[in-house]
Amino acid sequence: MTQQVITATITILIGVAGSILYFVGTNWLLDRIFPFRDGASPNAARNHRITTAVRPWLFLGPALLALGVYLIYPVFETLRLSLYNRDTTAFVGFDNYAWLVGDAGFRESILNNFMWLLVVPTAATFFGLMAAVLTDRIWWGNIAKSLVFMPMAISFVGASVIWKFVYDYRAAGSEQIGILNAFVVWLGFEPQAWIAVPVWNNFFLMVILIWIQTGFAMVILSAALRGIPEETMEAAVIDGANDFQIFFHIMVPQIWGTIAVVWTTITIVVLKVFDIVFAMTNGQWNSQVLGNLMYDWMFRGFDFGRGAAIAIVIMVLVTPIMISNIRRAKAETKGH
Amino acid sequence: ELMFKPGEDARFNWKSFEDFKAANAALKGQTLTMFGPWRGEDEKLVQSILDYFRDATGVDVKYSSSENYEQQIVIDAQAGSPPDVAILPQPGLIADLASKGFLTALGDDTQKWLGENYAAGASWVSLGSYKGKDGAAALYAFPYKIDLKSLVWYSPENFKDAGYAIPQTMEELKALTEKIVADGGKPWCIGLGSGGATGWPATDWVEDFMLRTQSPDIYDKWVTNEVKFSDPAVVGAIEEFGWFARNDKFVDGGAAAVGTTDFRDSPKGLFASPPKCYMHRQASFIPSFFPEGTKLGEDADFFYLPAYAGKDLGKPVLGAGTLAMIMKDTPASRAFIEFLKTPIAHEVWMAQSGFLTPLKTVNVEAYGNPALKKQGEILLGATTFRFDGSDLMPGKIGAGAFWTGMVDYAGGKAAADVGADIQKAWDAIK
Amino acid sequence: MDGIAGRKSALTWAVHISVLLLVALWTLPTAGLLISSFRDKDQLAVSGWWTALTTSTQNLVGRADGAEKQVEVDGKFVIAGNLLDGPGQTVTAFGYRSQEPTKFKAGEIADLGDGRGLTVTADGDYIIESDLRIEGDRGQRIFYTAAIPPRFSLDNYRSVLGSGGAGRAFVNSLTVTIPSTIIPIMVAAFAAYALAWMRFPGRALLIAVIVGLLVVPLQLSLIPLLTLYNKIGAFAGIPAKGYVGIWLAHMAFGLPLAIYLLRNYMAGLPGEIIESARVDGASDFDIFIRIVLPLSFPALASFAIFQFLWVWNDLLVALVFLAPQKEQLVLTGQLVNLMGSRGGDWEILTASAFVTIVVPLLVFFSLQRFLVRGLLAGSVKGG
Amino acid sequence: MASVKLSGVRKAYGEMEILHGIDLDIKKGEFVVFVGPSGCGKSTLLRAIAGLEQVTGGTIEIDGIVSNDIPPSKRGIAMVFQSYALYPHMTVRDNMAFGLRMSRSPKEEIDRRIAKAADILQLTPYLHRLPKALSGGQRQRVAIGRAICRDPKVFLFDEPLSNLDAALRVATRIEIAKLNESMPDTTMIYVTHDQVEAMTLADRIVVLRGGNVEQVGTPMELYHKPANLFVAQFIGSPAMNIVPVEGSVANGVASVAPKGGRALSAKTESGMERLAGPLSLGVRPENIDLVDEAKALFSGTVTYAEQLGEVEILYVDIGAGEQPIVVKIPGYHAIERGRGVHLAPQKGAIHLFDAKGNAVEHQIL
Amino acid sequence: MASVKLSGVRKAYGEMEILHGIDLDIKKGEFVVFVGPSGCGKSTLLRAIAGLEQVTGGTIEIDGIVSNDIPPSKRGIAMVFQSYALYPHMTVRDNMAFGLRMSRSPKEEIDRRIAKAADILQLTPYLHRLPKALSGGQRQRVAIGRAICRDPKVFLFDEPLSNLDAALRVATRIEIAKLNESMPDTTMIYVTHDQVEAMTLADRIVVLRGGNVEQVGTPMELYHKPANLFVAQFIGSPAMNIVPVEGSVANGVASVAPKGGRALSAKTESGMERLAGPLSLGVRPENIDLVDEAKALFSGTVTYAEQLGEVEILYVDIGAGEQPIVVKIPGYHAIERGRGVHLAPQKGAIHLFDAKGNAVEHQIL
Ligand SMILES: Nc1ncnc2c1ncn2[C@@H]1O[C@H](COP(=O)(O)OP(=O)(O)OP(=O)(O)O)[C@@H](O)[C@H]1O
Ligand SMILES: Nc1ncnc2c1ncn2[C@@H]1O[C@H](COP(=O)(O)OP(=O)(O)OP(=O)(O)O)[C@@H](O)[C@H]1O
Ligand SMILES: [Mg+2]
Ligand SMILES: [Mg+2]
Repeated sequence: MTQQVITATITILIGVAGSILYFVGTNWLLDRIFPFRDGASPNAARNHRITTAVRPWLFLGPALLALGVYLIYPVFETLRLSLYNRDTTAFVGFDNYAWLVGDAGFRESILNNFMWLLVVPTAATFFGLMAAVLTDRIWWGNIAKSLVFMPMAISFVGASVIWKFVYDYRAAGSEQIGILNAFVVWLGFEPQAWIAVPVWNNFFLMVILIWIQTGFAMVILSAALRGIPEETMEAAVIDGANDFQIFFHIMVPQIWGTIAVVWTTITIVVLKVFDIVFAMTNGQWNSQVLGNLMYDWMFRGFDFGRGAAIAIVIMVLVTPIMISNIRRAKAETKGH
Repeated sequence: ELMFKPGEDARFNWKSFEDFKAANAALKGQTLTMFGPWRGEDEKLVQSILDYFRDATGVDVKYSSSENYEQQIVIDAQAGSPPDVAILPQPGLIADLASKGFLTALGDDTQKWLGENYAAGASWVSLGSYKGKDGAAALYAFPYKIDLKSLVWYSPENFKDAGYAIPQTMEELKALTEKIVADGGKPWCIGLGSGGATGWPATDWVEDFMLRTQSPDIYDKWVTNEVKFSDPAVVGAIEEFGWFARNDKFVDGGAAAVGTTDFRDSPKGLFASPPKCYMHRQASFIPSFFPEGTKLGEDADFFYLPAYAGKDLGKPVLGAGTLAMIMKDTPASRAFIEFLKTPIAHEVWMAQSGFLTPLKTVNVEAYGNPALKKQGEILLGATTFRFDGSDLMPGKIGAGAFWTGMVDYAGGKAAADVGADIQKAWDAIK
Repeated sequence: MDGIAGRKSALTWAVHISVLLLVALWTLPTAGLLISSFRDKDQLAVSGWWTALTTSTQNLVGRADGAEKQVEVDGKFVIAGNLLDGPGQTVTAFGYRSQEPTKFKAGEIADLGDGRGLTVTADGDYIIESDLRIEGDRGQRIFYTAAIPPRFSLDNYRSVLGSGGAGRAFVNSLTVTIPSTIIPIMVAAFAAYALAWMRFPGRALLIAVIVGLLVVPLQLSLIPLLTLYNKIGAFAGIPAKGYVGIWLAHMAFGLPLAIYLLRNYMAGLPGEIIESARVDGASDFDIFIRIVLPLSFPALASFAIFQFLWVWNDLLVALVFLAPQKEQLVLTGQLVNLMGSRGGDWEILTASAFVTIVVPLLVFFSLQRFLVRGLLAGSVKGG
Repeated sequence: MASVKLSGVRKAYGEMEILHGIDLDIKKGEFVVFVGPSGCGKSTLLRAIAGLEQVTGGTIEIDGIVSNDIPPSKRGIAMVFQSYALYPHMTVRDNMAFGLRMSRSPKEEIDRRIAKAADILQLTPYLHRLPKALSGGQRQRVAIGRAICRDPKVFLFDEPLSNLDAALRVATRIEIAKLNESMPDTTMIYVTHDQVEAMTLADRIVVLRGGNVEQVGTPMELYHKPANLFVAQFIGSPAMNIVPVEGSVANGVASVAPKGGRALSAKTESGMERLAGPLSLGVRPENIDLVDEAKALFSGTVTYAEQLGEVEILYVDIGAGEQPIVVKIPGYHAIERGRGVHLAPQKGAIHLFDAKGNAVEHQIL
Repeated sequence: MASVKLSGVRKAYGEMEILHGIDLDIKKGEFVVFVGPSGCGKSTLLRAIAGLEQVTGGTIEIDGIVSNDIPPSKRGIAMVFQSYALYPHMTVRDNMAFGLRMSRSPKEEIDRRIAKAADILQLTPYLHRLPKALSGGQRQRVAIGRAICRDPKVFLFDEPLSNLDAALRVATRIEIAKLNESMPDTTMIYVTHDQVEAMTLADRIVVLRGGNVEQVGTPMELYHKPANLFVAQFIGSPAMNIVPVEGSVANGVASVAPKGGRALSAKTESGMERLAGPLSLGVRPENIDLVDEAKALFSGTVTYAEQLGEVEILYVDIGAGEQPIVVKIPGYHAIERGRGVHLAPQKGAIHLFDAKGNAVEHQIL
């Protein structure tokens, strides 16, 4: 055990030190090779031009390399796979996509996914913002935050049990072990098999993701909220704005960028959502979504072509968000 | 530390162990990585078997499992780092691995051995044979550890209290079902819920009824889709299941609860006070979900899901099980397959729990409890043995469309529509 | 804003109540899990977790001692004992047939036939009196209805924590998680700085690509990557699966979000501070290390929380990139393996959910301090 | 419309007390200027009046109502922040309109007021810009504009003109003065470092020092009758020259003399004994004349001379380790460094302070 | 150590050009002050020199080296930002030490310099504080301290004293002047709105307006010989009075007269025709005397009077729809509003500008 701890500590140190070394080392090296400290040297300007051109790439280097190897390369691989048949033995062109268009499961997933996209990011961002703002103003805010955050920290298997104990359905008359049905029965209604009611079950699944992602939104937005210059809020107080007005007119616009980021991130989580649906319904009762459909074709159907085609569709769905981000980045660049 | 000291217990065939030990001494120091579906309690059991292999060969066996083992084995195989030996319960998945060339054929000797030493050997051989990358069929997987599916679990004392007798035919079973209703009870607990795999328990029902309403031949054709899902034979089997599951009076919680009740929770109704149901059809593994302290054979027992008296189809038995295969052809992997051929590799597990084997050379007295022994006898006495059909079907169907279809059916969809839907899905992957 | 006068208004109450409501809604499901984790395995499936908080009336089945325990008293054969297994419980009714489990009130005598009588008193004592010697090796089943006070046990935790290798799995998890959290933060922070404050061609496009990469499903990359690892491993003669591999994988999978979040935050820092540092003779490297990094603590901390949590709770990546054997098994793997092959062991799940949650929550608590307010206060004027 | 009354206002940040009990009575419609060294607590006091800081002691009454617990928005104030505190995400127009929108003013009214304020502050071309695209002075003007757009009972200005150029500053100053005149009921509290601003705008000036009020009075009172050394030196630029003198009383007449210098005779009605012992003599640079040696009180050499066009400022070293004496003489004389000069304070403009620094009323005979 | 030479420097934000080609030659060791109305581009020009803005045209030479592409950190400059730009997470000490640490100065050296700067700026008690716990003026001093701690070739100050109180401002101004003297090779470029600062500190003043240089010269040149109307009005506070006059030339002598006023005779060597037609006559407030009616050039009534203690400023309405004439008279006169006064400019202090606003050299006869 101690042996284990020591090895672990050493590996950790090596890992961390290695990456520090890279950044410090390369920067030092760059300055060494192209010195321009004393502005007088004839090459100074040239060297500076070189270093300014090179340094961003030094900073970006490891990130780009990692992204390239771990994400971009697989993306192209996926693109390739999507043009092949199930076991990648024959090129089939756009057959897989053509099949997708006609597939009822795909249509159902797309439809459900759009519902998810409408509801989850909005709701999670909204609740996250509420939690971030409101907890800032009470003395037990940190405790409240931790509690709202907790769902994020619970492993996925844990979360699925949790929601089993919420949505569980027992026949009318027998004892309910799902709290939702217990409540419904207590109110005098019939218990429902929540996750088995088509269309509505989507919303019950969404609730789970909202429940989880609110913590994410809260933490990120909370960091952003604290960056708002307090004087602007003070100015608004003096300008006669009430708390709601301060919130909507002063705070929200100033963290709008972050809200967009959170919203985008959750949107992307939704596009990829898979485990909730997988664990709760596996797409049955018309609750299929793209992420699960893809998983299904990849690892149940062993049809890498179709799985990849669905993955590509998911990636294509994100383009509007990419475009809006390009816009925003460009606008920012103009600013400074 | 070996579970049973070699040579001490007469129930065990120690000679086979000693022979194996003698033949494989040269492997010492090698390692064998192994990947299987067993976790938790089951892992302890498999480790107790592996201990004997370790002891006999000196091979360092590294067993691992995971919740996503199906996914992981695909990833590992595709990526080129598979385990030496894999043990999987899905023939469909194995077929896929074989067709992509990830498996090593076990050879004619093994094939012959299986045919000779397993009861109903031919069906086991065909179960383990798949088309390889070259398109030629060969034995790739070695069946080891079988589960029986066609079992109905009940509480003998409840039966006794109510004065019910064990039905011997399907007709009797249906009559009993109706009698229980007439007595004011609920006959069945059925739950199809299983998280991501919701629906699978229903496939077992359908398979059981396929075997009881159709000839094994049709069953085999159904599994390969020569008989379509929309075929009246299949639709009929589904409807037989529906006779039980879609009647609010027959099922605890009513038909609506069938789809969402977790299969792991559903047997608990047998032991409630008053009982929520009297019967539960499930495979041989289910006792691990009985309340703690339930004594098999006393508090709970099972009977064979009977066949129709009106149909002359004998006593068909549905089963499932795991198959071992070599993913990396090393001496140790080969030796492991050899090890599985020794009676001791079966007996040690038999003597503990949850293990059935069709191996004829084992001592049935080694079964750890009467219930197991009884199951073993059912297995050995089967006139027809068929492997779980959904596991044989392509994953997209057997672990996809079929499940979904069953859930839809439990939810009220017409059997014919369900059959057509599943068939459509099957057509889509052809 | 704290010092502002007259803010203790009705609104404060509204805030307290809303937060309370929010927190209640958010914790209720988890509370259910927590309570369940202290409950008995069999109870989980038959009664709602909230019932465990109060005394509840339950229909239970007990069994009298077997015939071998009978004693002869005054010519009668008597089996006596107690059905209850804890203090504070009271029996209200009993029966001996499953169909009529509450036929008799506590204290009444039930006629079992064959000259046998059974009585169960409120305190759970039962007596079977028989004129004849009692036969049969199984004891009589006794159905009884009892009021059971709340009862919790640590058994589930014991089985989770007591399982062999939990300690090692814990250390393994930390070995995976700590570098997998720190390395991407560093790499992402540098990249984010470059994307926020350095000028070079293609910047906007790069940002968009990174957003796009957020969506790449993890499962897609596993096979190509593992293939690559295997090739490298075979080439270099090292095991393809190891810690470095998983660190890099986790880093890469976390990077898009890290860069995205951090860049957004860094771009919001007042440009004048950075200019000021430039004039002060600081290189980009110095500016990054000494100015931007400390000022980005809130963003760094929030990302650290998430990355830590994802890696900590991850199983898939660990299974694929680490050798699956015990030596490198992570905590999640360990816990999943504790569950039976068919995964119905909710009692293990409930307890393990809380075992695993502890570390992320600690991380959350300790990093929450960095989500400080007014970090930039006093630096520039002009808003 | 509103009077502001502070009684014993204290403010502490943690352990550190910044305001040590400020008493002040500002009548409605008055224009009060706070002056004092950097860090003396002016902004803090202003923020306390605004309600942005909860005071740790004392009461703040606005219009006769104890307002300690009244939120800022209910106090009827407008404030210009020292650091502007513009809303970074709003255009100049929206920054100015915000307060009006909050009070649901009609749109035309908003437009009218913005147009007027923008016009006064020469911001019209920038109305659609965001603050980050403005120069320092422009930002400051937006901050002022935001305050004057509203129609508060009390205006609070924290150094509102510090970043403006002289012309604009004069213009804005005059606008503020006009504003004050046009709204005779509106109370204005104004922090500035600019003497001219303080002198021209204030009805009364409050001199703060280290969290205490040193003197309150009209500009002329402060200039001509500073209550103590601090005020004397603080008001007026360049500051009043202070020379230690020794006083001795004989026959009801005091004689005060700088070390080794000519003595002046003085009288006071507030107890002659106050003119005995070590005193400080103060005289403003503009009240010193260059005279013949005979009439001189001090003599020395010019160590430094500044030409400001209309006036010239001489720094005269009178030796004896004293501070140089600053002399402001009108016109352009091009007096070079090193020249010897003889100085005499104008009689009526001599201030005397006792050892504690408090002013002693007196007549120079 | 460094000269700064700007040739045709242009800067545009997007479409909008802010600097329209600035040519300027700053010699090494010179103290140059930029003045100009708010928003005229002073900060932008300073930032361009610092290298913080990429200029869109022209070249910036520092020490003879074209520095357009040299990064700020390599230009050997120190800068005080108009908005302070303090490092919010560092204490005052660390803020000041940052630049020195960057240049790897030894620790003692850093401590010594910080101690000195803190002493000069009266920051010693605040060295351990974070900027957010400082008052506006204290923050500004930290910003100054940060610059003077370093030892740059060129100092750039952007309104460094705007938030300081008069005393501290004078003190700091003198410190900066001393600094300048003690480092004769260090070039200083200084932006200010304060006339006194500009006049006292500058070797030369650059007057900017709307992105163009209007005039460059010593303070006295600007004061006495403003090149055009703008400079004339910009320099001096209150601003120079401008009265439209009509000029006519006869017999080599020009006669200029305000509307309905007495005529003055003038001569010029730069072409008498320039004195014909509509002209502007300028005279500074301090160069106007109150005279008898006979000698008066203008007469009018006092509309407003400001008492500043040493001087009094009168706003005299001379009718005819003209701007009121501002008069600054020394001393305390308590002239009430509404009194009629007669004004005469001092002869040598009369400025004439042609129709284009350019100054016409002349003598009043
Ligand atoms: N980012 C920007 N985008 C567009 N215009 C800008 C930007 N920054 C400044 N300006 C404009 O450029 C002009 C010059 O600004 P600069 O800050 O140089 O003025 P300044 O002379 O320093 O004024 P002040 O004395 O008020 O500080 C101003 O009119 C301003 O509005
Ligand atoms: N948040 C704070 N924590 C501790 N001390 C503070 C804080 N804010 C201000 N101070 C201190 O309180 C004193 C008064 O500050 P204040 O801002 O009122 O000064 P001021 O008179 O406005 O000065 P200036 O003219 O420089 O703006 C200063 O010494 C300052 O350092
Ligand atoms: Mg202040
Ligand atoms: Mg500026």
